[in-house]
Amino acid sequence: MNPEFLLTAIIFAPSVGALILALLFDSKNAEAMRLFAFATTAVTFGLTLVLWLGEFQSDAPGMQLEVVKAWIPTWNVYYRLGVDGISMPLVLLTSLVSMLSMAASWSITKHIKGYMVLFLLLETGMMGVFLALDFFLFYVFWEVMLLPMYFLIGVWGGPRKEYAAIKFFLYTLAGSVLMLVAMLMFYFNSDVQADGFNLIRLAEAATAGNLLTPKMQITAFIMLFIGFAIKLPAFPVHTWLPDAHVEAPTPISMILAGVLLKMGGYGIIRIAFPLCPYGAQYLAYSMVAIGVISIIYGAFAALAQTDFKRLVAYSSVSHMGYVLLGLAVWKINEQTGETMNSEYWQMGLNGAMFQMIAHGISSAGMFFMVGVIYDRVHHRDLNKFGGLMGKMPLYGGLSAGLFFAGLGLPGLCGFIGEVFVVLSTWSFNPTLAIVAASGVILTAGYILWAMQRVYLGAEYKGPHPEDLTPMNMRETVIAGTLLTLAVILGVFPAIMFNVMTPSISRMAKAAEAGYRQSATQLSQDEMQAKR
Amino acid sequence: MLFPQLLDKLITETTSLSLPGFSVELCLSATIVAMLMMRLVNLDRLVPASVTAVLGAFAALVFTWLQFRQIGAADAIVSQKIFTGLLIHDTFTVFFRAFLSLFLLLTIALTSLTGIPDNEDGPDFYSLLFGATIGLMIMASANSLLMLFVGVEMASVPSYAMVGFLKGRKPSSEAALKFVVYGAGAAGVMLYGISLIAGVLGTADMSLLADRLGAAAAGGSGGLSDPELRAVSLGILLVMVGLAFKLSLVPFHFWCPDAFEGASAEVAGFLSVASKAGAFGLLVRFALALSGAPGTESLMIAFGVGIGFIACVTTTFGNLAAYSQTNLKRLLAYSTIAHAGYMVMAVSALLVMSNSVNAAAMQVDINHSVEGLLYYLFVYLFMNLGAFAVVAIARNHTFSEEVDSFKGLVSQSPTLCIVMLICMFSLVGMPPFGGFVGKLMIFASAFKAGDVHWFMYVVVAFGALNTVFSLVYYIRVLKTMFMDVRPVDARPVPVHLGSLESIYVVALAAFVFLLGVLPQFLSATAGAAAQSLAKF
Amino acid sequence: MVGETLRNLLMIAWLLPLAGFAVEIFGGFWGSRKSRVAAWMSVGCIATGFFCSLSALLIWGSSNNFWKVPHETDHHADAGHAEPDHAVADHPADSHDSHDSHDSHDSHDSHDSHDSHDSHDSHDSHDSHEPPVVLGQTVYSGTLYYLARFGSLDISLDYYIDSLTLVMFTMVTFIATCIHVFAMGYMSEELTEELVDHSAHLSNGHHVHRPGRYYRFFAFLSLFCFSMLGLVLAGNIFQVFIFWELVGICSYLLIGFYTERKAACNAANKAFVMNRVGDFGFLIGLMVLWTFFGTFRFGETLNDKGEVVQAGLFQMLPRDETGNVLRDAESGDVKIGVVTAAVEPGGTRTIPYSLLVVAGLGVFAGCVGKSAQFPLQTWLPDAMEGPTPVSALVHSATMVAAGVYLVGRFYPMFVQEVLLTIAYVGCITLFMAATIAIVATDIKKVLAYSTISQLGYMMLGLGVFGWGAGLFHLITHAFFKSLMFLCSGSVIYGCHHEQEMPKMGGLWRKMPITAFTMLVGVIAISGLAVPGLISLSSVFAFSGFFSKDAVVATSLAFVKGNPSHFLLFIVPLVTAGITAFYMFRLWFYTFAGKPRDQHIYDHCHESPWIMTGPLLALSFFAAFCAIGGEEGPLYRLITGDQPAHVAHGIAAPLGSGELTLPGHEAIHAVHGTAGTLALIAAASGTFIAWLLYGTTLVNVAEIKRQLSGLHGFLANKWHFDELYDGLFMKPSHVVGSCCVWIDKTIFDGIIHASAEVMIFISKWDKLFDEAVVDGFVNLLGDSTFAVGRSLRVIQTGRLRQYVMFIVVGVVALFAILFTTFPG
Amino acid sequence: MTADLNSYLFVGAVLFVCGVVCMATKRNGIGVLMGVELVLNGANVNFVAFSRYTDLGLDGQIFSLFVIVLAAAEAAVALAIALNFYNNHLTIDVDRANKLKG
Repeated sequence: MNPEFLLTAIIFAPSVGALILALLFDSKNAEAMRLFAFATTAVTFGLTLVLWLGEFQSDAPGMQLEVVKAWIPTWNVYYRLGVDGISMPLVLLTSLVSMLSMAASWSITKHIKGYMVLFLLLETGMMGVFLALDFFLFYVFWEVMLLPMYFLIGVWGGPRKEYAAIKFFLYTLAGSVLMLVAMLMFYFNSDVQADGFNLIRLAEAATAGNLLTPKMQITAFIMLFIGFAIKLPAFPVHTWLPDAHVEAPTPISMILAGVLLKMGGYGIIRIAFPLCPYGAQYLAYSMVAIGVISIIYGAFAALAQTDFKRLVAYSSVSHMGYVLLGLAVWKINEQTGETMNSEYWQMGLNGAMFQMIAHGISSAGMFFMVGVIYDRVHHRDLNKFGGLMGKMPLYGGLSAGLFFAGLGLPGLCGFIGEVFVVLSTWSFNPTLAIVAASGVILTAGYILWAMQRVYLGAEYKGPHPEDLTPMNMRETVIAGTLLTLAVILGVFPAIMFNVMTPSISRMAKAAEAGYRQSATQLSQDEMQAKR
Repeated sequence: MLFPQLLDKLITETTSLSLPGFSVELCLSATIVAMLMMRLVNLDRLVPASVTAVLGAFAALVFTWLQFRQIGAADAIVSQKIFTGLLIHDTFTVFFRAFLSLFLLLTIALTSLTGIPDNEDGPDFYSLLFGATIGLMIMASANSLLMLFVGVEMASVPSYAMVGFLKGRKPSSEAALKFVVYGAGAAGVMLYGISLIAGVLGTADMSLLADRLGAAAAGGSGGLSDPELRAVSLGILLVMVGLAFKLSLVPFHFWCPDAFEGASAEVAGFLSVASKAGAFGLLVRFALALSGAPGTESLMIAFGVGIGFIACVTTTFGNLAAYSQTNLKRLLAYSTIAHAGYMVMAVSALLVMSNSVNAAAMQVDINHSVEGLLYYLFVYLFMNLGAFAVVAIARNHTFSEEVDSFKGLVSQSPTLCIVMLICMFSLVGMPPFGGFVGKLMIFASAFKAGDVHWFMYVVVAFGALNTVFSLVYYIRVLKTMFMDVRPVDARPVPVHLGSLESIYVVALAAFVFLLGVLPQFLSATAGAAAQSLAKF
Repeated sequence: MVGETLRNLLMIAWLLPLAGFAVEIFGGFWGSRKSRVAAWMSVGCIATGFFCSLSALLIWGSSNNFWKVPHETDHHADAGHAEPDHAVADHPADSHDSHDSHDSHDSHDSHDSHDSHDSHDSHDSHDSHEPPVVLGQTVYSGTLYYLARFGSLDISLDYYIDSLTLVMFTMVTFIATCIHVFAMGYMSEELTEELVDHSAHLSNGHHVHRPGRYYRFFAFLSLFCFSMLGLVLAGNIFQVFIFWELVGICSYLLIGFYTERKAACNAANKAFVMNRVGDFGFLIGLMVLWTFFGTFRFGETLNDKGEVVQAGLFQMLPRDETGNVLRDAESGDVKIGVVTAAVEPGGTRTIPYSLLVVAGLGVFAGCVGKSAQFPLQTWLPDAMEGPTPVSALVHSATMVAAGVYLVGRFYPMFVQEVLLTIAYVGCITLFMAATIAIVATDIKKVLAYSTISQLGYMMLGLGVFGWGAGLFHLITHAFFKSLMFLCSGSVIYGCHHEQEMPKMGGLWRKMPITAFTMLVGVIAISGLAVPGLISLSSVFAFSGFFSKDAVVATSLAFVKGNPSHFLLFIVPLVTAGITAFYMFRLWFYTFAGKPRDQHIYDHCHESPWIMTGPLLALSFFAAFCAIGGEEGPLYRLITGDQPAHVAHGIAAPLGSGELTLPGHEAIHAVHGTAGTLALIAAASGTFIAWLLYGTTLVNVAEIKRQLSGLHGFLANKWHFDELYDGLFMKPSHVVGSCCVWIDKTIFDGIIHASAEVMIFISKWDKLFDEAVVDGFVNLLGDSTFAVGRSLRVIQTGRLRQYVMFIVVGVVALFAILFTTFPG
Repeated sequence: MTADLNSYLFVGAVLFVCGVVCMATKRNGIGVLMGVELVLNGANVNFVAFSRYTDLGLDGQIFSLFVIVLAAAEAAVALAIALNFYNNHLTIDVDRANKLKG
């Protein structure tokens, strides 16, 4: 298939579906709309599979299937798409999670049409973010994704939905405004104005050390990082996440945890690192520290929750801490400016990327499982569950599997990401490495404790015990798919690593070179200052 | 030269040059005359004034198109002074003519949809509307300080009347009174400033101001210790105060919320878009006329920075003040103030850059700043008019413009709500809507101006910050429309997709969206218009 | 090719249970609750596994003509002086060239030899006087597939097959088979749609009714077998960690098999979390190894052409001829053996000695958690909540022994500080657990504590450089302890789930087979023996005697070398007596004497053949597996591939505070004494037990009252649970709620506060107008109208303020312009 | 510039200030409008003076003529509005115009 068409189709297939849905469908006929929307997401998933298996070359490090069309010539804005080893897995994840959570959307009964339309628009936004190679375009998709999400939380959410929605919106918008300013910085400092928004050219310029001066790099990186850290979410700016997750309807929580959080990590590795390597290096230590804090802090907070969904939300904070940690373990030799243990950093980067995928699967699964039980008994109080393993054995078994994946059990996807990241950390800083490793205890603590309160025990202590009907086919298939993937990725992580490694090592090499350039510039400036 | 030759020259010049360039204004004036005449002979019983108005406006639009299509075409418009240099006819002018006549048509369409005014007052109302539009066009094409004043007055006086047009209503008359007094005061202040400038520099021709200013500054310190410069800068300040009144910039904004709340939504929409547009056109011309004079660069940069400061205050104030509003029109009034702030950022960037030492090198960026302003104006036309239109249509059903009367509207007329959604998100500056592109252009030019003066970075920061502030109150409205439940006792708003109203608002929303997705056509035109002002 | 054959056989044995698990869990879920298919299937899998590993063992032996060697030793034995390992015995004779050959061995090892051990062994047999019997290649390692590669770093699943692997495989599969068969009987009550669980109560006081879960039990067992075998087969430490966690989760599932019982769930969680605490240390160890060695493999990495790409961990740590780790003179860092050019051209890396210690301790921490050593021992007794076959398989024979196995497997990487720690940890554990076992009354709890204690013995043995001894005890203990657990299971089954010994007694009449087999186990663990007339080498004894004797002897030798650590010999010796005491106490309590609870006694019965069969099989091995002691086949099999430096010990450099680690001959020298002492201790322990519980001469209750303080302390397990609860559990929950508080109060507080502020500012124009402008206008109004008008007339209105503001604004702006702009 | 010009300008300035003060302090709507007239005429004085003394020339005169016309138009509208206000409020006290605020 013509690659240009393919990428564009992947992005816009959902919105075309949304249009058809909005115009041609009768809002009375719920089932038809659900099926159509699901078909749309399925088609999109199929297209991404075609992209992966048909067009994509795993061993090629660079950008592939680039699409370039002039968009706003006067501002050098291009409709520029492309895919490489960093975005490929996330694209797959997006389409997959979208499909599954659309399948999980059968439980939505209010304003179905509006829901489906917004959902599909959201998928377009997410796809666009992962495929855009033009900063402007990236930003546009980044914001586009915000709108539907606001309404999906705000209209279909729980009791405090409005608060949660506006909180989510404000946090993200604040971050993206900073990103906007950074974008302008890059645009006006790019030596060739025509490439002012071209992420690839900008990255090359940064590698050659003639994009931003070291000081500006630090400023720009901080602005970008805040924007992405909010999405990630990292420690001090994470408080939107629990509210958003708890209030959002189940499928949206799946999307939030499964895809949206990944955009933070993706942004850091796709934009922040390549465009301001010096800034990245300069702030590496603080990033690692933030990551470690997030891990521990999230775990502790999860330990103290009594709301099932909130617990899972905080576990997301904890797990995404590993992503930040893995991305940032970039150590340099202060004297020479050479990168020390480059391979360990690459391992960290790979681990972080894998952790994103793994978390996308496991946490989506966990949220789905919470949703399944919530749909039945309409409460999430951990102290009012118990005995579900006996009452709904299949449900219990599947959730046990998914929660173990979240716990980082070997043989399931969660393990690989976490442990690779942690292994790569010692060479950066032993102390932080040890603190990060202590996360395994806390994780085991809160997940097992939660499982005990929900699944084990003699009897169910909450309301509506009569509604504890076994999982239906649809739910079983969704959970089963996620669990199967968790196992496959846990046993054969190479499937993903083969895709990611070339691009990531290329990125790392470029960043290292860029850092050297800037560092030499800086030292020369100091020389002149002395004279 | 002998008198007869002089006379022929004048006549030939007028007939061959000035009148064609002035065709649009003439057409509008003709329409006014026609409407008044028709009433004289009771023709308006048969042909409602609104129809006449639509026809006239359409004709004007056609005339504009004849000029507009030349932009960037082979027979491009050469900028030339008409009416013995009182007005100037260039791409910039044409752009504004197009803008204003398009907006006129849209407004008339809206009024005839919502039935304000009734058939009795139709001729009066429309003639006021047309008159104001002519005034605005003159503002945008003024080349002489005299025309500057005349244009402002021509635009203002009918607006006073229009605000007070709902004769029976107390708020309306109160708003009109405040508006007229405030406006008159501002006009007086401005006139005084004009007298100072014209007198000290000894000319009313704006194209000569820069040279005269340079001459005046020559030999002097180029600072305010020089009495002439002091008088001139006072004059400039007073003129800018007058324009600031029209743009409702803080601290000259007080009339705006009251007038908007008192006037009908249609008029408010007209005031918030058209008069702003005219004033911006004038401000840009005025600023460019004064900039580039040797010896006064630093003074003008100071003015630019001052405007930037005003812009920051205005946006912040507008956005924050909008928080606690319960009347939707008033809320939109404050949002109008805020947006005037955003747009004036571009002007300050323009002033700062075109007075920098290497202005010649920055010509491209100067053009970009004007281009951004024009683009934003165009987007603003659609999104703001869209918002006001929704308010007007809903008011016709609920007889209320309070935010609460919009509770859960989505359940009854989703079209209106979705249009409101698009317009408001565009006002926030969210892609993929036009507001984002415009805002980005303005921020970008301000950012670029930061190379000249650091304060412009602060301006950008304020702009970015305010984007976040503004979200809150827009979202509040949307929340009311989408997430609250419609009270049982609320009056129904049955506006179905396919009804004229919804077609109208959907068209506006479609433009907002298109301008966000495919900006290049308009941005190219705006670029050409900006280019026509280029000094270097 | 032998390597492939072995690998394939073992992989079959390894993967069959996994397949079994998959089929059983799904088939069982959708199948009938009443079918035994699952059980047969899992038995089939594991039994096949047993035959595979047995044949693998035989193939291995014949491939490197291992079986030939014993004849020589026997021939030696005939010659008079028995030797544990003929090769070692001759070292003093020509230690010189042995060193040379050692050097050569080291160098050529690190360069091109495939594996160190075989060359080592070969050289061992070289410098013996007799015509050498060359052992062929005995260690096979390779890669199954890669998890990931980053440049030169790669992480993969490997296999590493040496004698230890094979012995463990055979042992695990055999015991597992027996226990599976036993469990088929033991769990048969699960074969129902409606099972009443008498130990789980609903809030309304009724018992829990649930469908049986026969299939699930066997599925979990199969999964466990898979994980355990994977752990043994693992070819790199990372892979060990993977299966480490997997066996952990299996034990979690099996302990919590009765999900309805709160105690069971708590125990399961406790077990897993405490294991995680250990694994936290393990992970740190892994990080250090990974960072400094850059590989996890035990053996070398070969490329497809068969040449060495990268050295394995075991070859990287260079030791001098005395076995001490080579250290850089000035920095004290340890040079990591030459890594092949592929990785770092020419250069070598170094690791600080301290970090080497950290790595060792870290890995050992994992073993502490898994093998329930002090201070992480408290989970194992609680784990007895699981079904008895689980206790027998997981918590006595295999999983808990995995810690010991790993210490043995990872021996080459341990420096002596680590070894000393291991020794002391083992020493503390074995004593503490034994003391608690004295007062325990639950039959399974007693066995659990004895397990902990015995694991302590193994650790001690390894710690005092008795590599062979520790692992020897591991194997023997696996046999007799699983036997005893099965016996206790049989008792519990017979007594309808009564576990309290005080309610039993005299059961040998009702269940003779159980009683007899139990007795075998008890004797074996107590280490009783009938002294032979000529020398100890020809005593008649059960397996336990030989292994424990080996451990005690090693520790004695160690203490001889390092007198300051004398406790390491005294404590195990005393504990040997305690062991005998509490084990016989258990036996007398349960089987001898008069029935204490007539009701139970009347209803109890001997178990069916499907349960007693395995008992008999196991009792045979418990009795005779270690026959021949340290010349016997088992010991020689275990030590077939012992680490290079173990055989002749390590002599501490004079004056250095370092340890002297005993070699084989040193150990052998003290063998007789140690054996005698141990035997005496055991005998006395047995006697006291008989005195207290076998007869009615002494009133036990009286003694208990006398020592109530001590008894309480022991009965409360030295108060470890309370300690940990107060030290870790509660604080962590407090911290957790603190985090939530911070989120809610501080972070959200900031957001909300700023929102408040904005709303407030948003009203500022009103305030501003009323406060400032009005005031101003009033003032001005006063001043203008003061002329000729009275003040009271004056009022102001908003409109005029507006106009006024034009003036104010103009003036203000012009003022600003003037002040700010340079004149 | 000569002293004469300055004196004219001074007169203009005085008129201007008077007008502004009048606008800002009169409560009677008509009075306020008168203030406006004063302001405009202050500017007119300036124009005429400038046309006499500087090279602004006749432009100044024309300017003032235009201003007078426009002032008349503005006054007309303003008075109409004032009347309308009176019809609604039965007063032209501008202080009563305080309903719209906030």
